Amino acid sequence: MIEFHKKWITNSCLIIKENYQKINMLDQEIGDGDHGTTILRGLEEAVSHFRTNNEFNNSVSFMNEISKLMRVSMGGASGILMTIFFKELGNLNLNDLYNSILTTFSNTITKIQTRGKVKFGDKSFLDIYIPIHKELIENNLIDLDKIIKKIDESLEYTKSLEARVGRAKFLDSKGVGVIDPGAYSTSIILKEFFKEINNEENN
Amino acid sequence: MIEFHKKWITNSCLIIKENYQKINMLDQEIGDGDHGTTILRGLEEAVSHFRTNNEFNNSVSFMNEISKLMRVSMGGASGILMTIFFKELGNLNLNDLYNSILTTFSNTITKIQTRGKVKFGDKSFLDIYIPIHKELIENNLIDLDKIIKKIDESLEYTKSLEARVGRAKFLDSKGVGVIDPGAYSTSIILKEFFKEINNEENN
Amino acid sequence: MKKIINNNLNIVDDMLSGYVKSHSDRVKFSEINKRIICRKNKKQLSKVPILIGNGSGHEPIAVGWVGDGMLDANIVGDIFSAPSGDLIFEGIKIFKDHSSILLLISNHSGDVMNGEMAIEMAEDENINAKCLIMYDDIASAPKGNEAQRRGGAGTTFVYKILGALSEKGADIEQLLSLGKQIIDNTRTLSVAISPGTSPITGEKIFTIEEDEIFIGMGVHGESGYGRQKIQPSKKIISFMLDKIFDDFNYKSGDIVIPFVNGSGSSTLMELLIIFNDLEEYLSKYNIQIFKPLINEYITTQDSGGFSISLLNSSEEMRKLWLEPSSVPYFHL
Amino acid sequence: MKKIINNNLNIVDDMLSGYVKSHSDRVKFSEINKRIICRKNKKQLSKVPILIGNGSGHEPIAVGWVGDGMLDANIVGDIFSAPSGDLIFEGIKIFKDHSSILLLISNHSGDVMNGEMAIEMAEDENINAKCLIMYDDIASAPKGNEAQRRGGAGTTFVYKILGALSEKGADIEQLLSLGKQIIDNTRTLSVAISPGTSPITGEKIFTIEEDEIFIGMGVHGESGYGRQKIQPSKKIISFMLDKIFDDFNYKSGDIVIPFVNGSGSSTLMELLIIFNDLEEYLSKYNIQIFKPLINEYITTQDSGGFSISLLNSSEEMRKLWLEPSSVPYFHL
Ligand SMILES: Nc1ncnc2c1ncn2[C@@H]1O[C@H](COP(=O)(O)OP(=O)(O)O)[C@@H](O)[C@H]1O
Ligand SMILES: Nc1ncnc2c1ncn2[C@@H]1O[C@H](COP(=O)(O)OP(=O)(O)O)[C@@H](O)[C@H]1O
Ligand SMILES: [Mg+2]
Ligand SMILES: [Mg+2]
Ligand SMILES: [Mg+2]
Ligand SMILES: [Mg+2]
Repeated sequence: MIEFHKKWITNSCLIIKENYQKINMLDQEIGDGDHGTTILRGLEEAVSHFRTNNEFNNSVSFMNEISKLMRVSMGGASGILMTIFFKELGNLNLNDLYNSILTTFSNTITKIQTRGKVKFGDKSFLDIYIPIHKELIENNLIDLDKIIKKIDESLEYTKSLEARVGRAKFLDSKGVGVIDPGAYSTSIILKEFFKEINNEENN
Repeated sequence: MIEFHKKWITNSCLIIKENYQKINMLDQEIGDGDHGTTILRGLEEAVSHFRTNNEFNNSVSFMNEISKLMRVSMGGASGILMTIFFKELGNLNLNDLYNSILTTFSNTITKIQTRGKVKFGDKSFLDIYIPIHKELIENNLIDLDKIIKKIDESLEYTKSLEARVGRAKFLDSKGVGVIDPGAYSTSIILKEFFKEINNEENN
Repeated sequence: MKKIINNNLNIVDDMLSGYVKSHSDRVKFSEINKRIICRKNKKQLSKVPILIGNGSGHEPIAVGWVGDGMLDANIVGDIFSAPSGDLIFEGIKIFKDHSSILLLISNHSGDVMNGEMAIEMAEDENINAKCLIMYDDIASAPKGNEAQRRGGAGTTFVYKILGALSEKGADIEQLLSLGKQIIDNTRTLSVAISPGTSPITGEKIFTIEEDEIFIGMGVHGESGYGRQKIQPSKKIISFMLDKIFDDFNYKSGDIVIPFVNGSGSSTLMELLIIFNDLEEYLSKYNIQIFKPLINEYITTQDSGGFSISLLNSSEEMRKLWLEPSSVPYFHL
Repeated sequence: MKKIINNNLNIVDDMLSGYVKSHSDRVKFSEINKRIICRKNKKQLSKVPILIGNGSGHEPIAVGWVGDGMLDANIVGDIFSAPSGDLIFEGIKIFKDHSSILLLISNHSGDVMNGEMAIEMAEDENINAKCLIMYDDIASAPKGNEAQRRGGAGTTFVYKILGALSEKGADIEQLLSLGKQIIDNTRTLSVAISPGTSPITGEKIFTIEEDEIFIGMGVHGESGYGRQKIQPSKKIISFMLDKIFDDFNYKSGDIVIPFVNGSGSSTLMELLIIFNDLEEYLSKYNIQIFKPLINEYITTQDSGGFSISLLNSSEEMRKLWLEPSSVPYFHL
């Protein structure tokens, strides 16, 4: 399980690194211009931690450590909220993938909503988690292609939303017309996650 | 005599007003960009003083007052040095014009040299006074056309000089290639002066 | 980007290193973490420690306010990012032997979420930490929704006055109660004139036309009342004060403490001119001025702009405002 | 031009009006002229008053330094223009009953000519005023020609230390003698990063490329060692300190007071990073640091840049440096 997480986080980090300036530009338009740098900092911290340390007891404590490290190194609104998923994933069970993913998503969503005082449609990365959660339930299985498609749709949808959380809520435009930066980074992380799940299932 | 000074100062002020931004631009290139504004402030102060006050005893005390007002309102390097001429002009004698102008010039030049620790060729408005003084001596009379020509020549000459006083002395270029702003304003003031002298003589 | 820095990733650590070295008579790194700056001398247990966590890039606030009479510790986040709840909790734990601890939080979502998390962590370990959420920026939410407003420069009154009160041995309830009164009586409105440069991205933080100013912008470029053409100071100031007077019911004879804060590249010359216009406006309404504060305290890098904060003061607040403090970068 | 001002012609007067209103506990207008700012409370006749005349636009210097422990009066010129000798003399005359008066002059030609004129006017009226010409900027004249150098941020050491000495009742000879020692032991080098805007013309004060900095520029944009590409802070600082170390013979064990001054829009974050690098450089040479000063004190409007000044200090200087002062805008 720990190996799974390492692979997934490493891949996410790579893709975020390719895109972090683009994400900064999105946050530049509707926030303070740092989200790409922030999420990259968190992921790089995680990767370098498990590259230099080898003794991890179990998946729960591993992901606890990782999520805390990321939260501390990221800080801000995104650090505390985006690492919830990472922490919840400690309970992921490869022997009961579908169900444990559903649980992870529903716990993640509840905790983000509570901590972030945020709802679906408020223009945040929650607008990615919720549709994917629904998609998973509706499909009754993990269909990579459908999920990827849904992620892209949901991401695009954030463009049309008025921000009711985050810094963009203070803009005249409420951020309409710009993809939410947190949703963008989340789309990368979730795509990498489901690709890795797919690999696991096909092994 | 006081009327003469008023006319001359009023005219100088008008022409400086038309040119002060150009003079600022010269000072912008080789100094701190304020000489046009500074000399205009001084002359406007003088004009408004004699427009609103009428009781002046004699030319000496009149020009003492004027030069002090200008010095105070201008401040800086140019305020103290450029008003020397105004103060000296208190002794101008319309009945002995040529000689009293020579005396005024020679006193002005000496005092500028002493106070400013400046020599001919150091790129300052002294580079206008000295050639005019020589011209006056050589011509043995006041020849307006020759003087105007000399002023223009001398002004142009300051362009080629390296600054050894003023802020331009600290430039890499030493101000070479730019007309000295103090010389520029002085050229206007002296032209107006000699034009007014010419008017007096022709009356 | 033209910033005098070394490695981009070490900006905050390099800065804190310079800060602690240069003011080692008053501040130090906490023993546990170099992102927590403490007073040099710990206070007796009867004092309620006052802490805040905040994103950096706004110096001198808040790291410059650690010391006698103001903060006991500052937990320093990255540029424009609140520190994590975990880190804030580390800061709180330093004072775990005190019977109570006050965590100030400026009302920005990252700061609030992380601050609340830290308070929960403290509760779990039976540490009695309470938080006070500070807000004052009238451009960020309408009258009636005061608690939704962002924390702006007017939070300064809370730092200083509660700092002084806690030195006098006040308990946490007294601190919270006076803190609430200060917040209820503070109004801030800011103006952005030119964008600073983000040290992270090297980009300008926002865009604005050459002849425009932006009334009500937040410290990270958040929007407010919107753009207008630049005007003479007196006009801008009376526009702003009209807004503040619409929001708060000042009465003839009120005694107000004004704070004119510069955002980074606005000059002290301008801040003093602004204060001059402000004083004329207030005196028209027969409002008295008490010991104003005028300088750059809450900056957004090299942004041009300023804010006006008014505290409609009680006698107690005024007395505490004048109490001496000894911190590197706060001076009445 | 985007400056928050009213009528262009009244900038200085509006600013002084705001200044005196806001710090009326410590400063006031002189009775004779609103361009002369005095301490609120005149001192006993045995104290040698310390005055300076200087152009404005560089705030907080020098007007912000009037008060106990520093200046007795400041004669304020227009933006970037020394006040006239006549006006400086008015300032001197306020103290004519004192047995002697010290006029500080920062070495810029307008300041020197007008200061010397004021001293001559005082002599004519049998007032015993002496002047001390201050210089420190190593970029403005080579080693050996120290007295030709411009006055830069390092003149701060003179203001503060002589201010403290005069409070202790020192006579004019003692002041001049210690002043000379301070000047002899002070070295300053500055860097310009981005031009500020002249409030007079609305134009940028100088031009510089987007990736360049300018080492040795004076406070009015005067030239120095010339332009170079921007580099990491450590590199810039060691380039600068190498120049200073070439100019002054520091020895292991010397105790230096450093002053890192911001020119206007450089952030405190950068100044602290610069100090951090400076401290590392000095410690390599085993030079000790004593109570540094780090902030914006001598500005050129909103120019980006900074200067480093080092005073190689004696024990007496260090003691006086730490003496309390109470002026609106100088704080160790
Ligand atoms: N209250 C919130 N609830 C949910 N998501 C939020 C909230 N606040 C911010 N976000 C998310 O965080 C992203 C911004 O992250 P980041 O730029 O790293 O944080 P900061 O706003 O502290 O600079 C936004 O795009 C949004 O998706
Ligand atoms: N020491 C000096 N001797 C003679 N002229 C000088 C001296 N210093 C400056 N000037 C003259 O003054 C002019 C600049 O005037 P101004 O810009 O008003 O003064 P400041 O340099 O104080 O801004 C220069 O162009 C030069 O002609
Ligand atoms: Mg952001
Ligand atoms: Mg000039
Ligand atoms: Mg941020
Ligand atoms: Mg000037």
